[in-house]
Amino acid sequence: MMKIEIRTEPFNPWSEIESYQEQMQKDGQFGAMASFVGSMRDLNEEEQVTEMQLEHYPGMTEKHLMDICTEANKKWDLIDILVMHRVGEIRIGNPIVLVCVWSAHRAAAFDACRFIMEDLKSKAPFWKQETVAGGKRWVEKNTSG
Amino acid sequence: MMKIEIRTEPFNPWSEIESYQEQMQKDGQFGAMASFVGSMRDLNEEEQVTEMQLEHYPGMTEKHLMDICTEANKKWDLIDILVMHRVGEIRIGNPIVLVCVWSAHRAAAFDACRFIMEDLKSKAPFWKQETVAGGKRWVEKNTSG
Amino acid sequence: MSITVKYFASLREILGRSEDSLEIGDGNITVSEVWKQVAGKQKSLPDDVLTVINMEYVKPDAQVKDGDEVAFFPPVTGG
Amino acid sequence: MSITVKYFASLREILGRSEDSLEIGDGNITVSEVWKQVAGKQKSLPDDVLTVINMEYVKPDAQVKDGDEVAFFPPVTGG
Repeated sequence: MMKIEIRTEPFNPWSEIESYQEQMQKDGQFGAMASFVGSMRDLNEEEQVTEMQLEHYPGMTEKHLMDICTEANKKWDLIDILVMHRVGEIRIGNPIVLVCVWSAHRAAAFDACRFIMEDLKSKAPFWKQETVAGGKRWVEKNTSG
Repeated sequence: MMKIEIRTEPFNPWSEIESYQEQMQKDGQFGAMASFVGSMRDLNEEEQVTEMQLEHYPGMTEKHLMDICTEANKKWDLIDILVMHRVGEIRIGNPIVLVCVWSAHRAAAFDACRFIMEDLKSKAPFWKQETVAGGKRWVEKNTSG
Repeated sequence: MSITVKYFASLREILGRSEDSLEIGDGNITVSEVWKQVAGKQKSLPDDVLTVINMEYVKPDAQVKDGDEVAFFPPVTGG
Repeated sequence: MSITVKYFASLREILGRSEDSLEIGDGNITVSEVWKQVAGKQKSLPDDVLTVINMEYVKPDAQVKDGDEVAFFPPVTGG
């Protein structure tokens, strides 16, 4: 099972996880839940960032994230996966990405959560444009995790 | 910064993370948050489990968790850590443990969260006693993650 | 044959458009040849530009077929 | 010297008590010697029992001092 969602408006990762977990109705089956939330910082490459635009390739983004979650489901014994990603205008402190993985035992949840995040950072078609004092600039590259 | 808490009553990990993060007032500083929640399963060693008692060594538990978080703070560049652990009577699906780590970049949050969980599982003085069809039994050993 | 070509992020800004619809007489064309058509004949595909057909990453020498959606974009920076 | 000795989980159940207060004449005693005092002279410390002085893990041959809190317990199973 998995859910992939691209959001154009701010979201609260904690209430998203909570309500997704509720509708799963798998209480007692999962013993482990590993999650990651990436949020917008006010500093990048030693410059103050005031705003950010997140662009994506509609269709390919969802397809790519679905493919990577399917791969994770094959590699590990997972119960469910929730992936959410913001696009549009992001403000400082806003959650950008949420990856949440449920499994019976902890190793699978930890490994799969990180695997999905690393793939998302290196291959999912999203692009950040930051607003700094000198104007707007495209972020050129993600650092490897 | 860090907070360690032993809870005798059920807790909601998502609202705990949310309210802890709010009072941190570090929005814009952390770009990464990795968390782990361990919950009670209804099955262990192929037997149905209906209830669980969690015993701990008061004082040593808090001290040990504090020590391990201090060690994590030395090993990685972290912003904050929240650790919560249940004791007492646990019901199926109840959260047992929450480890949540905030940092500027994702590798530190992922690594530290897992490091703290592995240490907690192997060294923090907690003991589980399960109720199964045949009566109560002490869980003998945690599997390594 | 007819194909759609999409551009994203900085590449979209450099080219000044987000999409092209191309009619190509020759049925034998690779992704990097599509790039030369849209970016100007003398410009070869930059090393860091990612190449996609129908929402799957492909190598620059991948063959494009009638009806394909081709995309070019810079390194991704999501998450 | 006087020490407190604590037992947890299955060990507490086996010994039938959670705590002992000991008065020891000889000032030179190790954790495993404390175990023999509380568990019965002929019983040596089982390999899987964890040993603690003042809430820190120690080896069974660690010296106990006046006022120390010693603890014995089975492998931990939290998380």
